[in-house]
Amino acid sequence: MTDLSVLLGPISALVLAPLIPGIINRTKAVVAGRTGQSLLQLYADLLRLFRKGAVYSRTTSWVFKAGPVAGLSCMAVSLAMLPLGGVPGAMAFTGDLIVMVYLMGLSRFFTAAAAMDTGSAFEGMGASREVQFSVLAEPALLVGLAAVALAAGPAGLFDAGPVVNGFRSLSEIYHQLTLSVWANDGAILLLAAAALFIVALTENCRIPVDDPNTHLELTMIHEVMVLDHSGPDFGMILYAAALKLWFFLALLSGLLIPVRSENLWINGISTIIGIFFLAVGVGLVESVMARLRLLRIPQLLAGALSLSALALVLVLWG
Amino acid sequence: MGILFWGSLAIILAGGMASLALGRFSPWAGRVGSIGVFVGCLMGLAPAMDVIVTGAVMSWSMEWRMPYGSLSCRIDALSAFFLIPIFLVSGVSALYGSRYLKIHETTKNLGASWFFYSILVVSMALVVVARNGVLFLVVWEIMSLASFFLVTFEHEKESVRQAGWIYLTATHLGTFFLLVLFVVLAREAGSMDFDRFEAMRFHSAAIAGPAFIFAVIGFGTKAGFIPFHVWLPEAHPAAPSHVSALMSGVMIKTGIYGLVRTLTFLSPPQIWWGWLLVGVGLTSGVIGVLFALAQHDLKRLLAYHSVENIGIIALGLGLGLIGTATHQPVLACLGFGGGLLHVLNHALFKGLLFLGAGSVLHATGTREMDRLGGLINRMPWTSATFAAGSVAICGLPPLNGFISEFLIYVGAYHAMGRPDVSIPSAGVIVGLAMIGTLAVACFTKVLGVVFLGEPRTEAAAKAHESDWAMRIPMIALALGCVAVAAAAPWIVGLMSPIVSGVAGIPAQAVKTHLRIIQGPLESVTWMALLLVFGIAILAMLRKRLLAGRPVDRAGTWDCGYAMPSARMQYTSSSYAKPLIHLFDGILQTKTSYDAPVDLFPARAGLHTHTEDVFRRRIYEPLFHAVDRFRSSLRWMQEGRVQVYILYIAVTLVVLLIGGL
Amino acid sequence: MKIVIEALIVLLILTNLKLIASSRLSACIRVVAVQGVLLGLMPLIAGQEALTLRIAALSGLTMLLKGVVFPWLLLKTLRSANVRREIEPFVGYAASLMIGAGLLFLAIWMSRQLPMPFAVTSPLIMPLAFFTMMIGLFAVISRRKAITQVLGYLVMENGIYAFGLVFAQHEPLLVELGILLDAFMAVFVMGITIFHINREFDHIDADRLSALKG
Amino acid sequence: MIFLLIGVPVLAGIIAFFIRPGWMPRFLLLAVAVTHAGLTAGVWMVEPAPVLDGWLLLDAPGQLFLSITSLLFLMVSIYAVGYLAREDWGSRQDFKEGLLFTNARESVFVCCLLLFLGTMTLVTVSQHFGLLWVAVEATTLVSAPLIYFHRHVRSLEATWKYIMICSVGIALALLGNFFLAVAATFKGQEHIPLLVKNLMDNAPALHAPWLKSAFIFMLVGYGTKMGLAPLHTWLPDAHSESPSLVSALLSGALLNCAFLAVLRIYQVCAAAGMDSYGRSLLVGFGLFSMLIAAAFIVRQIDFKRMLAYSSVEHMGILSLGVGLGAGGVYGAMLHAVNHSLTKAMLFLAAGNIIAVYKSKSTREISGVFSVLPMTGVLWVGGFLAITGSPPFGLFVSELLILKAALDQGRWGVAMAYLALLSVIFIGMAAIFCRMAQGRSSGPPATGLTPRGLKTTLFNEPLLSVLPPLALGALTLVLGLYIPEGLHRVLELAAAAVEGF
Repeated sequence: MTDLSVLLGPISALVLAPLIPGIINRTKAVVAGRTGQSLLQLYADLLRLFRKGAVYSRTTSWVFKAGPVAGLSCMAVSLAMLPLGGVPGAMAFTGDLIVMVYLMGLSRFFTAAAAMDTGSAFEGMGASREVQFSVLAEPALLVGLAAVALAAGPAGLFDAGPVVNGFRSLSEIYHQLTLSVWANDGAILLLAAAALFIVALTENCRIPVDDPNTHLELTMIHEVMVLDHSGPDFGMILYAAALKLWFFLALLSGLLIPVRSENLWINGISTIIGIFFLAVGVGLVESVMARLRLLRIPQLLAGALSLSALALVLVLWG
Repeated sequence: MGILFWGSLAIILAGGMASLALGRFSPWAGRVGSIGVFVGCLMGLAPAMDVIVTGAVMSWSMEWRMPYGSLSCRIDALSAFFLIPIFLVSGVSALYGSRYLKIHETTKNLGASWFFYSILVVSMALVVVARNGVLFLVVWEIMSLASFFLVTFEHEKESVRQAGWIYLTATHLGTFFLLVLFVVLAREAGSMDFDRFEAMRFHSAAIAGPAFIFAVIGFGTKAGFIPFHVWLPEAHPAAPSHVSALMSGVMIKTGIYGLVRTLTFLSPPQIWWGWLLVGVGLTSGVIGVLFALAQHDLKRLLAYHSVENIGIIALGLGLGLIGTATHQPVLACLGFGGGLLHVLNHALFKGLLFLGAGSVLHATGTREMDRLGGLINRMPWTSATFAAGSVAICGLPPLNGFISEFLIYVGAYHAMGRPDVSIPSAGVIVGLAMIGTLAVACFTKVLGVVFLGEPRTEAAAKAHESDWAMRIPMIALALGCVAVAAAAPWIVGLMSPIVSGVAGIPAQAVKTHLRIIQGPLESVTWMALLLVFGIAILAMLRKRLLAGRPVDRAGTWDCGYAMPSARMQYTSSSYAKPLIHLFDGILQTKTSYDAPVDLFPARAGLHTHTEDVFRRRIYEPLFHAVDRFRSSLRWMQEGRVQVYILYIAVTLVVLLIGGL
Repeated sequence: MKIVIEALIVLLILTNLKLIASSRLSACIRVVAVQGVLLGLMPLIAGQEALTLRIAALSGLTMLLKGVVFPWLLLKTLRSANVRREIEPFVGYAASLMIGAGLLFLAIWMSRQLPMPFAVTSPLIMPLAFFTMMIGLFAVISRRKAITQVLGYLVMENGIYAFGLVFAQHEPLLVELGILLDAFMAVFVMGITIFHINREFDHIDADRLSALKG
Repeated sequence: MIFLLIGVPVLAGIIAFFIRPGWMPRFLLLAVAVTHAGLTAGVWMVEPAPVLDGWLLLDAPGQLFLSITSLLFLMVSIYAVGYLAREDWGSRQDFKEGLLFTNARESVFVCCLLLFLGTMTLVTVSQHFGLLWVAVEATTLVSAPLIYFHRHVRSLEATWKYIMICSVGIALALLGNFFLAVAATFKGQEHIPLLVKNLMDNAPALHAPWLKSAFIFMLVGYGTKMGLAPLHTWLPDAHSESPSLVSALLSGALLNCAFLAVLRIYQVCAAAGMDSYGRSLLVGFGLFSMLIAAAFIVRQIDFKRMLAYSSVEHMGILSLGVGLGAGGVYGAMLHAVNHSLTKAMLFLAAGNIIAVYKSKSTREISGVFSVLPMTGVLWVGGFLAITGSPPFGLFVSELLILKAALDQGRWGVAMAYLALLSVIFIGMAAIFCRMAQGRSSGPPATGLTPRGLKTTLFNEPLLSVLPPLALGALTLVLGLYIPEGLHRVLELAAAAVEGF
C-alpha cells in the first residue's frame, strides 16, 4: 500500500474539510427555502481571520494561547492515522484508534483549559458541558469501533497465535470491511454506525446536542468556549472543528461504503463522496430536529453507548 | 553492587538518626535528615538499575533467632522495579521537604519527623526485598507506623489526629489479613521463607483461593482498593505534602508489590481471580475518579485520584491473570506489563502533583480550590509542572500515563475476540475510557480553578513562587514523565524479566510477546514528536501572522455585563456539577442551599459536600454495631463485691454441672 | 461412735442454718465460734486411724483459732464499728433458709457425683463439708455488712477445712499449719480493713462501696 | 540457693518494718532487689539444688517466672526510690473530689514490697500443691496493704474487693487441693505426695472424677487471682487505685504467679490424659476474657483501668495459647515474658503522667508528647508494644499463638482472636493517640508540676524514666531477637507444661 494514495486521506482532509460546514448550512438553507451562504463561506472566514490581529484578555496566560494550537495539531496528527475507507492511513499501527481517541481527549483538555483561563463564567460553563458529554461519548466510540473490528475480522484472528494476527490497526480493520462482511453481519455494522453517528453529532456540537448558530451564550457548548479567541487563534479553532467533523464523517462513510477495490483511488474517492452525502444527512437532521434539553443529552449518549454495546454482544454471540 | 544497596540504606538511616539526635528546634536537623535521605536514595538507585539492566539477581541470607524467621533478602527484577520509584520519589521529596518544613523549624521537632521519614524509606526498601514472611511483616508494620507518625506531624489539629487514627486502624486491620495469609501459606510450606513458598507453587484451590482473597484484602487495604480505601482521602490531606507525595506515590504501591509477589507463590491462577481484580479495578477506578471530581479540597482530590490509578493498575493485573489462566500469553504480558508500568508512571506524576499541591498550600495557606485561582501568573513553575502532571495523570499522549493505559487497552482489544474473556475486556475498555474522560474533566477543573482565571481571594493574589529547593523536585519528576514516555519501547523491553516472573512465562517468550507492542509504541513516540512539532510550527505561524498586526489586551468578554468580578468565575463545584448530577446515585452529594431572600438579599449560599459513601454506609454502621454490643456488656462491672463473688460461684457451679 | 458423729454433723448443719437465719451480728459470730469448736472435735472422732499426737495438736489448734481467736478479733472489730444487726440483707431470712435447704440438696447431689475412692466413717460428712462451704459463699454474696462477709468467708473455709481434716489426713503438718496461718492472717487483714472502712465511711456496708465501676 | 531467694526478701522485709522512714528503707529495698536479681542470674548459671526433699525446686516454668518477677522487681524498686523520695508524706488534696488523704508509713510500704517479693518467689519455686496454695494466698495478704498505700476511700474500697474476691477464690483453690489429695489416695492408705513430679509420674493412677473437679476448683480459684473473666472483677479496681509501681508488680508479676499455679494443675491433668478437657476450658476462658477486656477497654475513661483490662486481655491470650497446645504453649510462655515487661513499662509511664497531670482521666489528658517527651515516647511505644505491633516482642508471641490456632485448623478461634485483638487495638489507639498527641491540656489546678516543667528533652527525673525505658528496650529486643538461653528455657517450660 505504499504509494501516493496514502497521502490522499490527509491532503483531502486538509483541503476539503472546510467545505463540510458549507454543505451542511446549504442543505439547511435549502430545506428552509433560503438561498443560504456560499459553500465556500468557511474558507473565506478562515482567510479573513488569519489576516486579522488579535485581542487577548488580561486574565489569560500561555494556556489560553496554547488551546487553539494544541487543538489543531492534535486533529492534524490524528488525520495521519485515519483510513479513508479502503485507503490506509498514512501512519497505521496497532492500536492507532486509541491514540486518535486520546488525541481528541488532549485537544479537549487544552480547549477546556483555555476556556477556564479567561475566567469567564460562560466559558467555564461551556467547558464543563464539553467534558461532561465526552464521558459517555468516548466509550461509545471505542466500543463501537471494537464491534466493527470484531465484525471485520473473524474472531479466529484474535487467538494469540502468530504475532501479526493480534489486534490490528484501524486501517487494517477498515480494509477488511468488504461487501461480504456487510452481507454477513450488516446489522452489527449498522448499529455501530448509528452509535458513531450520534457520537459524531455530539463531538462536533451539532443539533440535537448543540446548535452551532445559536447566539445565546447560556445555551451554547462549544461556541461559548471560544468566545474570547480572536484572529488567527479563532481561525485555527474553526479549522480544527472542521477537521474534526471531517474525521468523524470519514470514519462513518468508510464504515458505510464498502468499496474495497484493488484500486485505492476508487476507494478513496468513493469514501469522500460518501462524506459529502453524510454532510447532507447531517444538514437534514439539523433542519428537522430541534435541540435537546441539556439534561436529556446524557440519555442520548447512553443510548449511543448501549447501541455499540449491543453491536458488540451481537458480534460475540450473534 | 550489594554493598551499594546496604550502604544507601545505612546512609539514609544515619541521616535520620543524626537528625533525631540534633533534635527539636535545631535548623540542622532538617538539613542533615533531608541530605542523608537524598544522598542515600541516589546511591540506592544504582543497584536497582543494575539488576534491571543486567538481570543479575542479588540475594543475602542469614540465620535469625526468631521463630520461623530468617534474615533473607533478595533483589530480583520485580523488587528492583519497585525499588526505583521508591528511591526516586523519596529522594526528590526529601529535597522538597527540607524547604517545605522550614516554617515549622521553631515550633516542631523536625528531628523526629526526619527520623520517621528515613525509617519509612528504609522500611519500604526492605519490604520489597524481604524474602521471609516474618521479616516482611515486621518491616511492613514498621513502614505503616513510620508513615502514621509522619501523617500526624501536625497533631495539634483535631482533624489530623482523626485522620491518623483512621489510617492506623485501617493499616492494622489490613495487616491482620496478611498475618493469616502468611500463616496459612507457612502451614503448607513448613517455613515462612518466600523461597519455600515459591517452591511450593500452591496448586490446590483450597489453599490458593483463600490465600488470594486474603492477599487482595490485606494488600488492597494498603494499596487503596475500594472499599478498603477509606484511609487514603483522610491521611493524604493530613500529611505534609512531601510525605503525601511519598505515601501516595510509592508507599501504597508496596500493596501492589505484595499482591504481585503473592501471585508468584500461587499458581496457576484461576480465572475468577482475574475477574475479581478487573471488578475491583473498575470499581476503584470509576468511583475513585468520581469522588475526586466531587472534592473541593485539592489534596483530598489527589488522594481519590490515587484510588483511581490503583484501580487502573488492578485492571492491568486482572487482565494479566485472565491471560495466564486462559493461556493467552500475549494478553498476560500486555496486562501485567501495563499494570506494572503504571505503577512507575503513577509514582512519577502523583508525586509531582502532590508536590505541586504542596507548594500551592505553602504559598497560599489553603487547600480549598474555590479560594484560589490565577496562580499561573504568580507561580509559573509550579503551574507548568502541575499542568504536565495533569496531562500525564489523565493518560493523555504525549506523556507517560498514556503508555501504560495503551498497553492495557491493546491487551483488552486483543482478547476481545475470545468469547470467554470478552466481557472483562469490554469492561476494561469502557472503564478505561470513562476513567480517562472523567480524569480530564477533573483536572481541567483543578487546572482551571486553581491556576487559571483570576485569584478569588487575597491569599491567592499574594501567592509567590516557591524557591528552587521545592521547584527542582517538581521539574525533575515532570522530566521523568516525559522521559518514560519517550523511552517507552525500550522500557517495555526491559520489563520482560519482571513480567515473566509474575506471569510464569519464560522470559524469552515474554520478549517476543512484548515485541507486538514495541512497534506500536515506537509509532506512538513518533506521533508524540509529530504533535510537539506541529504545535511548535503552528505557534510560530501564529507569531508570524500576528507580526505587525494590532495585538492588544482587554478584559474578558463577559457578554455585556458591566462589572465582572473574580467571584463570578466558574468554581470547582459549578464546574463539576453536571457530572456530579449525572452520577448522583453513587456520590450522594449533600447540598445545602440558603436561597437569596427579598429584593436586596444580604447573603445567599450553596454548599455541596460529598463524604465517602463507603465510610458512611459500611464502616460507620459496623463500628456503631460493635460499640452498641460493647456497651451492652458494661453492666458486668457494676461495683458491688457481692455480685462479683456471685460471678465466681456461678462460674463454679456451671463448670461443675458441665464437668461432672 | 457413729451416733456421735451423726450428732456432730447435725449440729454443724444447724449452726449453718442459724448463721443465715439470724440478723444480730454478735449472734452470728458466736455461731461461727461454736462451729469452729465442733470442727475441732471432728478429726478426733471421725478420723479412721487411731488418735495421734498430730491429730490432737491439729484439732487443738483449730479449736483455739476458729473457736476463740477469730471470734475475739471479729467481736473487737464489731465493737469498734458500732453496728448491731444486719439490716435488710439482699436475701431475706426466710428466703435464705429455703435457699439453704436447696443448697443442702445440691451438696448431696455433688457428693453423689464424687464417690469416695475409699471407705469413710459416715456418708454424711462430705455433704456436710460442701454444704458448709456453700452456706459460707451464700453468706458472702447475700449479706450487706462487711463483717457478715468475713463470717461467710470463715464458714466457707471451715467447710473446706472440715473436708481436708476428714479425708485428706495425709497432708503434712506444715501445710495444715500454713493453711491455718493464712486463714488467721486473712481474718486479721480483713478485720483491719473493716476498721479502716468504718473510719473512712462510718458504715461497714460492703454494698455501698461501689464507687469503682465500668 | 532457693532458701536465699526466699529468705533474703522476707528477712529484709521484717527488718524494714522496724527501721524509721528516710533513705534507709529505700536503700534496703534497692539492695535486696539487686541481690535477688543477682541470685536469679546465678540460677541461670547453675542449676539450684532441690531442697526439702523436692518440695522446693526450680523447674523451667518456675525459672522463667522467677526471672520475670525478679527483673520487674529490680526495675520497680529503682523507680520506687525516686517515687518515694518525691512523695510528700503529709496529708494532701485528692485531685478528684478534693478529699484529704495521707500515705501509709513508708517502712510499712517497703516491708510489704519485700514480703511480696518473697512470697512470689515462694510461688515460683514450690512444687507441692499445698505449699503453692499457701504461697499464693500469702501474696494476696501482703499485697493488700500495698494497694491501700494511699489512705484514700477509693483505694480502700479497691483493697476490700481485692481481699474478699481473691480470698474466696483462693479458698476454692484450697478445696481443689483437698480434692487432689483425695484423687491421689487409693483404697487403703498409701498415697501419692502432692508434688508435681510425683503426681505426674503416676498420673494414670489418679482418680479421674476427683482430679477433674480438683482442676475445676483450682482453675476457678487461681483463675480469680490470675484475672480470667468473669473472675477478673477485682483487677481493674486494684490496679487503678494502687500506686503505679504496685500496679506494675501486680500486673507484671503477680498475675503470672497465679498463671503458674494454673499451669501446675494443668500439667497434672495433661499427664493424666485429661488435656483435651482442660484445653477446652482454657480456650473458653481465654476468648471470654479477651471479649470482656475489649468491651471495657474501648472508650475507657480511666487509663489505669484501661491498662488493667488490657492485663485481663493478655491473661486471656496466655490461657488461650496454653489451651491451643503445640506451638501455642511456647507462644504463651514468650507472651508471658513480653506482657510483663511491656505492661510494667506502661504502668510506670502512667505513673509519670499522673505525677504531672494529677489526673487519670483519658478525657482530660492530652499533649503528653509536648509536656513529657520521654514519657510520651514510652507511652506511645508501650501502646504499640502492648497491641502486638512489630517490632515489639508481643507481635511474635501473638503470631505464634495465631499460628497454633490455624495449624490446627481452628478457624473460628483464630478469627475470634483476631477480631477481638483488632477491636482492642482500635479502642486503645483512640485513647493513646488523643492522650499523647495534641496540645497540652495544661495544668488542671496548679502549674503542670510542683516544679513547673519546661518542655525540653530531659526534663524528667531520670529514676522515673530509665526503668520503663529499659523494659521497653527489652521488649524491643525480644521482638527482633530471642537469646539462645531464653529460647531453651521457653522450650523446656513448654515441654513441661505439655506434660512430656
